[in-house]
Amino acid sequence: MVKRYTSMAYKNADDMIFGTAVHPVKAELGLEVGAGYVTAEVNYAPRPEAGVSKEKLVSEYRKLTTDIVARAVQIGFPAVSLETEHVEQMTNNPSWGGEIAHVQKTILEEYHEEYGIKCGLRHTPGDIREDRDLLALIGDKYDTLMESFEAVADGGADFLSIETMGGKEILDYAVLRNDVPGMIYAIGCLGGMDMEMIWTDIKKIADKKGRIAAGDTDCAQANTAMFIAGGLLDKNLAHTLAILARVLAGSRTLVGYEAGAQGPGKDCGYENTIIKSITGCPIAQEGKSATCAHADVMGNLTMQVCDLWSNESVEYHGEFGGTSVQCWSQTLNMDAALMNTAIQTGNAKVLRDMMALSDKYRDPQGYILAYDNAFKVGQAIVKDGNDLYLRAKNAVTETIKILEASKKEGKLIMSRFEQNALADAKASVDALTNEKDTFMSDSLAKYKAEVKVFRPETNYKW
Amino acid sequence: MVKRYTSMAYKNADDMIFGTAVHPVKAELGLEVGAGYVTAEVNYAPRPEAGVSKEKLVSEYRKLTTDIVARAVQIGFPAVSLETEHVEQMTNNPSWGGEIAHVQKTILEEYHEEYGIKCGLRHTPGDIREDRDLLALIGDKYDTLMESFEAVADGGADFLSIETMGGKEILDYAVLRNDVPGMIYAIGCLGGMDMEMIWTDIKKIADKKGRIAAGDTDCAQANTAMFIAGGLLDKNLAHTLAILARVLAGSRTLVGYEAGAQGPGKDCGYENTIIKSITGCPIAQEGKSATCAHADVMGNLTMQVCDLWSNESVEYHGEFGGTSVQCWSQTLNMDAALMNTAIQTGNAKVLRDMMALSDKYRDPQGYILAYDNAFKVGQAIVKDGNDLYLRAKNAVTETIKILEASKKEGKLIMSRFEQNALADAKASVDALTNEKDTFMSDSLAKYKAEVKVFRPETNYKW
Amino acid sequence: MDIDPTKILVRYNVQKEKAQTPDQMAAEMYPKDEPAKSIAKAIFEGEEDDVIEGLEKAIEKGANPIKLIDDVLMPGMKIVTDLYDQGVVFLPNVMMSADAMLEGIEFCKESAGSAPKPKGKVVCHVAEGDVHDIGKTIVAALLRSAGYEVVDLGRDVPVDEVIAAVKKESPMMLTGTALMTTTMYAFKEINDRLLEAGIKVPFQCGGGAVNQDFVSSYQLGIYGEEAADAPKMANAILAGKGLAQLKDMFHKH
Amino acid sequence: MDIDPTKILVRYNVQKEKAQTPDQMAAEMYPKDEPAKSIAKAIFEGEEDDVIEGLEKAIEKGANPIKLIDDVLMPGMKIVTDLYDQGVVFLPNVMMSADAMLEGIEFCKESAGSAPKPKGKVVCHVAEGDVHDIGKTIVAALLRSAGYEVVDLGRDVPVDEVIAAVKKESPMMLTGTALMTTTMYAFKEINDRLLEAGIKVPFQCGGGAVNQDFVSSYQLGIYGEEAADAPKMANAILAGKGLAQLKDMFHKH
Ligand code: B12
Ligand code: B12
Repeated sequence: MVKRYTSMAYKNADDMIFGTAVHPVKAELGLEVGAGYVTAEVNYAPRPEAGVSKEKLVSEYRKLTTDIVARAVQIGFPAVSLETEHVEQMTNNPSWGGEIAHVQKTILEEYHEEYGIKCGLRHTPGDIREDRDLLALIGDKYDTLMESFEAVADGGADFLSIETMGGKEILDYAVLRNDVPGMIYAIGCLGGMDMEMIWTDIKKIADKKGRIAAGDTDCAQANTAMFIAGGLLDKNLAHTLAILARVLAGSRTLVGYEAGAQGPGKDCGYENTIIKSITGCPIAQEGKSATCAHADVMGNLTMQVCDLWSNESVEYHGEFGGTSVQCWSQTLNMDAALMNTAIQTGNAKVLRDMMALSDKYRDPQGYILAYDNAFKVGQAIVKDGNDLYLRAKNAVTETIKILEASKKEGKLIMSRFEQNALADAKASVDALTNEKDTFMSDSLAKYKAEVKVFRPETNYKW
Repeated sequence: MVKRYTSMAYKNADDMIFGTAVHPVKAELGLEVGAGYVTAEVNYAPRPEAGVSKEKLVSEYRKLTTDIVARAVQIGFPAVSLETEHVEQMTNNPSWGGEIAHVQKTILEEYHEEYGIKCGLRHTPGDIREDRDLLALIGDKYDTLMESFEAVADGGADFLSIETMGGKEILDYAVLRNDVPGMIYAIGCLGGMDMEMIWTDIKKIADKKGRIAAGDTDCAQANTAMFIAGGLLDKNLAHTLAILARVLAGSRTLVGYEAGAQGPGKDCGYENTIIKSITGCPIAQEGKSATCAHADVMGNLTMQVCDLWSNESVEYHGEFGGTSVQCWSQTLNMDAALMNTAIQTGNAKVLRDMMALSDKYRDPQGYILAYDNAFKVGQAIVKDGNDLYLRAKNAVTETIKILEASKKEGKLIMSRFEQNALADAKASVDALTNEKDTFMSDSLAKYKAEVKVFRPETNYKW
Repeated sequence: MDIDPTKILVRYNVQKEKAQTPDQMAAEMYPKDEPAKSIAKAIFEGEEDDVIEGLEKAIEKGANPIKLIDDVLMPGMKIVTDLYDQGVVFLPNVMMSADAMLEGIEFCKESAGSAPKPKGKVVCHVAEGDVHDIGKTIVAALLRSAGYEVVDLGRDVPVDEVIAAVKKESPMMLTGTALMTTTMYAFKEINDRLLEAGIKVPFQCGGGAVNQDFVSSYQLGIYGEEAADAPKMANAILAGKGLAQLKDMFHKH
Repeated sequence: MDIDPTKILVRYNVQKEKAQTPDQMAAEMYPKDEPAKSIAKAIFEGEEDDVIEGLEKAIEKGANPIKLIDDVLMPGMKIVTDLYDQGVVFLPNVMMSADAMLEGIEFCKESAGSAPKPKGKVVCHVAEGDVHDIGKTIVAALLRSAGYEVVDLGRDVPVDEVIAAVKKESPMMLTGTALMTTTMYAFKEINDRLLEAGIKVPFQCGGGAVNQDFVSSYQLGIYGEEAADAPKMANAILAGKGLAQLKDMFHKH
């Protein structure tokens, strides 16, 4: 059994700040995360051509790793962290990922030795647990996935992460139908159940190998909703619903920490402010310097309490200013330098508040994820921390409450459409039971009937 | 005759701030620069293939312009400005540049009308005045260049700029030989003379067409020095010398304003903080969000008093997050949003100081360009504002003084190598005459003998 | 610390929102007569039961169930997709309306004991190696709402399977979705294999990674920027447009 | 507001600076005997007059001027370029030392009334359409300092002129510099034209826009990352390395 969170790591929202976490973690080559400074976490994707063989792939990662550290030294950055998100071949062939981790770590060691630069390395195997249209969360693919974690831990990865997919078969259906109870079921319940299983095992591997079980992200669900929601003028999903998926992710992603993860949480987990408020673990975040990877409506706000600052992903290619990884890593590191200056001059909270305010009223998503409101959502989750269903429902209820209350303040101007979607969501959530068992069995019946790719028996441990 | 600056626009360095200039300027579609807010200025380069025909080039600019404004609207940015730096064909065929300006302006008008977004457009014809290895500053190419300015002004460009090259034949020689008097001659004297000629004519065109003569940059010389100097570990030029080229550029680029330019000064003019302190005109700057174009050691610092915030240049191509221009424009706009939040919350000076401090001690270049020191350099320039030679020499002398004095403070740690280069520079400048005429005739004789591509008679108006 | 957000950002979506509500706009578009009006309203609201109820009434009154599909259900759905195209209603409304309409069609078919000739058949798929299928799901839903029969091959579909399905179904149009730069090259291969087999079906390709330049590089390819372009292209094919004309229509960049 | 910068940045250049000064390191490398020692020192300091003075003394004492070039001037210069390679001295020192050494060579040639056989001839150029010539200037200077004869075609050089120069000069090596993505394609054309003419001269290409992948795409191309790679490659050619071996040596990525 995992240990549920039923209280907050921070007394007040205002105690949260970038660069510092209640429980910092330490990588092998001097880097500490959450120990009083922010560090860039650089992400990259190999060029498509590089995928044809193991040799080409290894050489691609060798080049880009060197590029990143070399640039960091040239500009005088005291630290840098790298994240390798596996392409499918690297996870399906555990030795590939392992070798790449080893090659990268060796380069980091050389630079650390020569210049004293502090370095970290995260590996994120792909969640390969699927079979065409069907999830295959348990079984052979699960075993391969665990082998992959062992291999990258052996190779030298400091931080172990993954973006798990439990619940996604329901979310994909529910999110296109404004089905909030379905989102609660998908993200809060099924997602949480899957995470409990997998993170218990990842933690074991991390402990065995002396590495850090870092954390998950609800990329597969909350980010899917965020992307479908898109920009201000997109018409695919109300942003008031996208934020409900996100706060649900807060409840879900927390399970990883309950199973022993220690952070830094994964960059694309926009739920991480909530997570940090509950766990006190350090987090990675992405935003305005991850536009290479995606567009979001809260580019500064996500910096507010980050410990690592990431560009999410950029394909390795040339730019006028160097290779793409050099360009983006320098931008990230400069952002980090500004935050670290704020810390050293005693202005961290001022900068934090400016970052939050610059996006807080841009969109309902930013409004809720602003650290003060995110903290309230955290409180709603831990209130019923022992009940995966209730705490997920609480997160939604609290969010709706905050958004409704915002109307009085009059700064977040929601479109009529967003307000209607919110009202509909409220009605459907108010109608829900408070009994987990009832909700679970009702939902099981409903989605077995409606979603043809739903395979509850083989994918979840009930 | 141009009107020389002999006093400062600001009483104190501390009065300078981003987003506000003493003399704001106004573009056609609602955008004001220096009027209390910072706006992104997006820069781009067409893909090589697009250069083959006028049609392809026009279509390339049509696409990327739409991309940029569409993204700005999606994320809720109140304003955006674009800069088109000509590829050679667009200047050599004035009608090409003119048509592209027109196509771009038309798109901006449509978005301005539909959404009310404030827009600006800068065109920067290339300085085509050369002939293989020789500069050809005066003559046929000059006339074509002026036609290009007329055409882009007709097409709708709000801001007219150029990166002029006067003096470069000497700088290229001097900079590789630690020859500081040669740098003074190249940048301060020859560069200034050329600018006086060309900016007097650009100003006439701007006035005739109702456009704004915006300003120049010493890209060809000070940026060349900055790039040769490179990162901390590069060994091609002492950074203490690169900053001398830069402060000389302060004296040189000022001439454009003396001939009637009003700003916003060009993004890559890292001398612009000095310029703003003297003229009170708004400036564009680039830094941490221009890593797509180049690497510098002062990515936050350059934001300190900017009015437009630019990415310098990015080739138009796809990224995971959209096209390259969308990605970088969003990052820039987010930086601007943070600065505007600081302004609105009364924290602009705090943010400015953090930006400056994050890079001030990274490198001698950042140390001098930090707004407090840049202001002192400005004062040294205007002290002898009427004498192009003396004011250039003053800038160098003042800079050396500030760097020497920094040793007491002990925060900027210069390498022994940088210190030696500085000492040598001091010795050679201390040995210089105070008489402009002597210096000019000595230099003329010296470089006619040493630099075989120097053609003083045909390139400068004596 | 607090701020007046109007000084730093603009919520263009709020500014651009039409004065009328979607309900009002839809109401103006409903047919005058009953039960067509109630059925259209039920479709707009995504209420399957009300759709069936309306259809029952109409059939009781002697309407031809198969004619009801064309005369009532399809125009009712068109109100929704038109409002979606105008940016007045959002995608989930379309999805839910489509669900309601499709149930209505099923009901009519059962009542009639026969099926109408669909407007045309379209095969949809996500490229091999790619699991990003939401764009494809949207495309399929919009095609169905527009009255097309959709054969949805799902995601991560091997080239062989795509070719086999096209041979088997002889669709009027094929769609492909790819969100990864690594997977989109399968479209070229599909194009070549189709041409080899002498099949010149228009092949509309879209999804995050895909752009017009890439799609232009193979003969059957037509770029689809947003999901709503799929029914538009199907309509254009019905109207007799050939490959060159389709490219003309959809290659805007 | 002020800050302790050591908490936010590291000046790695200061940290890495050797305990010894460049002057001390050079002093340890000077030859023992005079006037070789003084001449080496004069080269290191870039003092032409002192170089000439030292040479005069040596010739007075009966030294062979042409032998002085190989035995004194070249080794003296090598001290400077070695220290540059180690990152101890900077480029302007190399440029100024090279100027001094080249004056010394001129002086020796005049004294001898004859010229020594140079180590080899290299043609340098900047691609057509490109005015960025500082990289090329550095390359040429480093080649000269290493004792190679350089034919510098300058910048913005049409392909025809490059081909003509190679035919005329028969260099052991050709270099190309390009800083713009638009101009570097000229290198491919030069490669093809050379091969057409049956000339297999190693063609080292570098400059901001150029990368190893691009250079690998044509037969004669060898990528040059930094200017110091140019004399290294010339030396390797003298040592008998062929194209494949050169690629092996310089294609590190
Ligand atoms: C959500 C998401 C996921 C979800 C997918 C859920 C699902 N069922 O689709 C999950 C979490 C599962 C996922 C997994 C992965 N993902 Co993913 N994912 C995304 C994300 C964030 C959003 C995509 C999305 O849903 N967009 C919204 C939909 C509606 O847009 P769309 O599909 O483009 O469709 C629109 C139009 O294009 C059009 N359209 C689409 N198809 C067609 C067809 C026609 C005919 C027409 C007319 C129109 C049309 O209609 C739609 C609306 O108008 C993107 C980020 C991004 N920048 O795109 C990354 C992204 C696509 N993923 C990426 C990666 C790397 C992965 C993983 C490999 C991660 C990992 N390491 O495990 C795995 C992939 C595994 C695999 N083999 O495929 C990368 C791809 C990089 C690359 N190499 O190109 C991206 C770009 C993220 C990034 N920045 O790195 N991902
Ligand atoms: C200085 C500079 C200029 C100066 C050039 C001065 C001169 N005499 O060279 C001036 C101002 C004149 C200039 C003009 C222009 N420039 Co310019 N310029 C630069 C800048 C800032 C620095 C280049 C530089 O000198 N670097 C330092 C030198 C030492 O580096 P290097 O040449 O690469 O050489 C090193 C190595 O590569 C190697 N090397 C070089 N060659 C070789 C060869 C061999 C054999 C070997 C072994 C090694 C080797 O040795 C050197 C040291 O180790 C770059 C920015 C950048 N990111 O590169 C832009 C840049 C190159 N310029 C650019 C542009 C667009 C222009 C203009 C068109 C601008 C305009 N609109 O007018 C014009 C070009 C006109 C023309 N037709 O060429 C773009 C090119 C974009 C593209 N399309 O690819 C860049 C990238 C700027 C940008 N970010 O947009 N520019």
